[in-house]
Amino acid sequence: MNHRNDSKLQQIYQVSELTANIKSLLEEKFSIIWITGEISNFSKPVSGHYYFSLKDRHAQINAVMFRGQNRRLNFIPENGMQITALGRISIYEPRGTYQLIIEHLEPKGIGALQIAFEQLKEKLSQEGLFDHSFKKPIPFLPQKICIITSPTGAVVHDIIKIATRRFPNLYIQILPVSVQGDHAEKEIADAIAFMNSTLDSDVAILARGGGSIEDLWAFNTESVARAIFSSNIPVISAVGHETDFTISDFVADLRAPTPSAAAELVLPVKMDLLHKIESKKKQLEIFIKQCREQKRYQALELSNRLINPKKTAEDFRLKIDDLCNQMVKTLSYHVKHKFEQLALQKKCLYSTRFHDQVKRNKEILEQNHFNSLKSIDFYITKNRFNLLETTGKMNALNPIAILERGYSITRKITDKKIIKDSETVSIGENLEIILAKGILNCNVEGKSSHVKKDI
Amino acid sequence: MSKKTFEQSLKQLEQIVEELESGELPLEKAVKKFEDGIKLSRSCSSKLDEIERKITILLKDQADDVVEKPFISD
Amino acid sequence: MSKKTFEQSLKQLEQIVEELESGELPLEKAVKKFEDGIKLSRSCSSKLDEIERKITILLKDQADDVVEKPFISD
Amino acid sequence: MSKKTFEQSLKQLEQIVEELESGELPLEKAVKKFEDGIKLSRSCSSKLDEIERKITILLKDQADDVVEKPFISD
Amino acid sequence: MSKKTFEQSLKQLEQIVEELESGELPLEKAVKKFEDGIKLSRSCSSKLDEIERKITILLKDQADDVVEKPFISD
Amino acid sequence: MSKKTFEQSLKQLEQIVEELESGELPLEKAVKKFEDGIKLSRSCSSKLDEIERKITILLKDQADDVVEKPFISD
Amino acid sequence: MSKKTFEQSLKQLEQIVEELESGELPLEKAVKKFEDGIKLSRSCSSKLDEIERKITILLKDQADDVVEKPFISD
Repeated sequence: MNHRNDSKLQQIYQVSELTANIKSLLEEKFSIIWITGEISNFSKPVSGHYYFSLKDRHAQINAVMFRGQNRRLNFIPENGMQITALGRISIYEPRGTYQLIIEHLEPKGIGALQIAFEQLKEKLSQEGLFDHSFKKPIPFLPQKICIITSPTGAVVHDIIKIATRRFPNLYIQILPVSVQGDHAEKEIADAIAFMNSTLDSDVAILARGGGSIEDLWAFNTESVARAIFSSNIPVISAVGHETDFTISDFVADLRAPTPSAAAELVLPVKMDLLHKIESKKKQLEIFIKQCREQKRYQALELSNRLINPKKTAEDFRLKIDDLCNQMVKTLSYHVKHKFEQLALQKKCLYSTRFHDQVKRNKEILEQNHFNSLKSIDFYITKNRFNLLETTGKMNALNPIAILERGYSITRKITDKKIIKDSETVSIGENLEIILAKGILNCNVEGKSSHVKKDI
Repeated sequence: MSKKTFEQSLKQLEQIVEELESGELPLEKAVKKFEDGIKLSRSCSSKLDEIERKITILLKDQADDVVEKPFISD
Repeated sequence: MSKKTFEQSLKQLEQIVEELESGELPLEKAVKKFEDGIKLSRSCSSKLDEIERKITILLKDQADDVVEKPFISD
Repeated sequence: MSKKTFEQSLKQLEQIVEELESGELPLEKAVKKFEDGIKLSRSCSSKLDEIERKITILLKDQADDVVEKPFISD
Repeated sequence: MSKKTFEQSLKQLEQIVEELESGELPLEKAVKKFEDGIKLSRSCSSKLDEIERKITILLKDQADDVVEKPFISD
Repeated sequence: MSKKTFEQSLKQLEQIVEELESGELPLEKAVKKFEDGIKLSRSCSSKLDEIERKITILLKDQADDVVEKPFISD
Repeated sequence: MSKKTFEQSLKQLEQIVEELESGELPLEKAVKKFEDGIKLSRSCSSKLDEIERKITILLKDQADDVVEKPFISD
């Protein structure tokens, strides 16, 4: 694969890419063409479309004419028929084939006007006057519509009637022109120019009723075509019947098949619009209400799920009460137990043998006291008895007892000396004589030294 | 708003409805959209009634001046 | 609240509800959360009320408009 | 108390009860514990009172609000 | 006494009772012990009384606090 | 006497009594012993009296205590 | 007399009795002895009396007192 004859890197296409390129290339290039040739391989399946080939001596091309278009033909094509057709090239990508889509078809043998038409059309087409890129959009809701047409005749009334029916409040300005005859071309061109220079229409309808090619000729003139092309106001071409094609149709921003159709094309139905607005508004309302309800529901549901901590607080309260009760019970028991322990010890303390000890000691003490008394009594008694006994014995031995028998004892008074010898006393001396009973005081008057033994 | 054509307003209204119906808007935004939508719908409605019904024909007088005259259609 | 969107408030409320439902919050925190929850719920509620009022007014104006400016002018 | 959470106080109270129930505390200590316990319980109770009051106020406000701004509108 | 715990005092009282019951103490010592015992028992008693009073006061305060929830002690 | 314990005094008294009971003492000595004995006995007796009084007082105080402050409150 | 014990006096008295019994004493001596004996006996008797009185006093004091404790010592 050495296709690199030049320095540029050759692009490698995908099949679909290439086909798409070809398609856009061909379809753009051959968007509207006239072609002449001989019909062959004609067929008409149930669909109602016409399928055939167009050929000349050297080539042939497949063609189709859809039911919508072929219904307008006033003849049925047949094999071998020489025809002139208006159509465009279409590429069928899946198969990589191309074919003609035929819009219009007529038997060959056209007149001078037709040739002139073809030539002008070819010329203007070459100049690009038909190019889609130049076509201005038709305003959706034109406030002001200019109708360039004949003020007489049904066309203007038809348009007004239909337009008013669709949209009652409208500003329609009619630019009256001749639509056939010698002045028609200039008047139309001038009207378009005037409209652009003076009027502030949103859209223009260039209209004329059906007629022969000669009748419609003004609309196939170059000045009209150029006037349309240079119009800043969008122009709708509504010339003749559906099957009538004029240069105006090609150069206009929009082709209406008929003048009545132009009114329909240029205006929406007001009631439909109002309904649409209302329905949109209703949708808005329903939606916002739904939205709000949904949000409200969500908020409400969540709010309802909010757990109030009060319940928990109450549980805690019960628990605290429980704990307090337990605490009180326990401590009470504890204290009570201590009371009991203490009471027991107190009882023991009072009932100790300690009291006995005092009592016992008292008894011992008393016993000893008693014994000591007894002892001392014994001592005294014994000694007193001994004394008495001894004293008694002594008393029995009293030497003075002999006096009872008549003896006496003589003593000096002075020294109580017992006188045993008379010589020891002198006369006149006082003596005492102790008798058994009583004492005698005597004076010595005499003395002798002899004692009579017979006393 | 006055600068917008009816078509633009309507288009916008439709877009708003679509956006709302997509359902993903936060509440405040949805309300804002709703408000815009209501305003747009009102604006559209009034826009439809703005135009005065008037059908005229432009004619040239003797002085070649163009005059506008009512056109009676039947 | 004024800075938070309704959805943010709602989300926050949901989080609070979940936290409370988990039962794992200490009491004081639970109370605080509950308080926040109540406030949020109230705030959501009043926001909705406000919106409702707004919607009502918008729709009412619309209705008035309709009365003042009938569709069909002739 | 203000620094301790409610749960901490309650825990402490439970510990005190346990200690008392163990019966191993000397009497004076037991009484001291008991006193602490009573104080804790009182503190817990008043905290609960405070919480309940707070909730009541919150819910009352809520109720007032509800009267002024009903939640459900149709 | 103030430095001794109740339990220590009680223990001491028990020892005194034992000593007294042994009957082996000289009389004066026994009397002294008995006197000490009496004092200890009195001190223990008054300590218990004091504790009871304290508890009563604590519970009373508690009861005052919680007017609705009286404290049940049995 | 104050230095002697009750038991010592009692012992001494018993010895005196024994000596007296032996009957072998000269009279004057016996009388002296007896006198000592009497003194001892008197001293012991008064000691016992004193002790009894003390106990009575202690028990009386205790009894008063008991009356004023009952142990078990229930 | 005060130097002699009661027993010594009594002994002396007995000796006197024995001497008197012997009958060998001259009258004057016997009388003297007898007189001595009388004195001794009287002395012993009064000693005993004195002792008895003393004991009585001791016991009386004992009986009284215990209260005032007037102790007669000689």
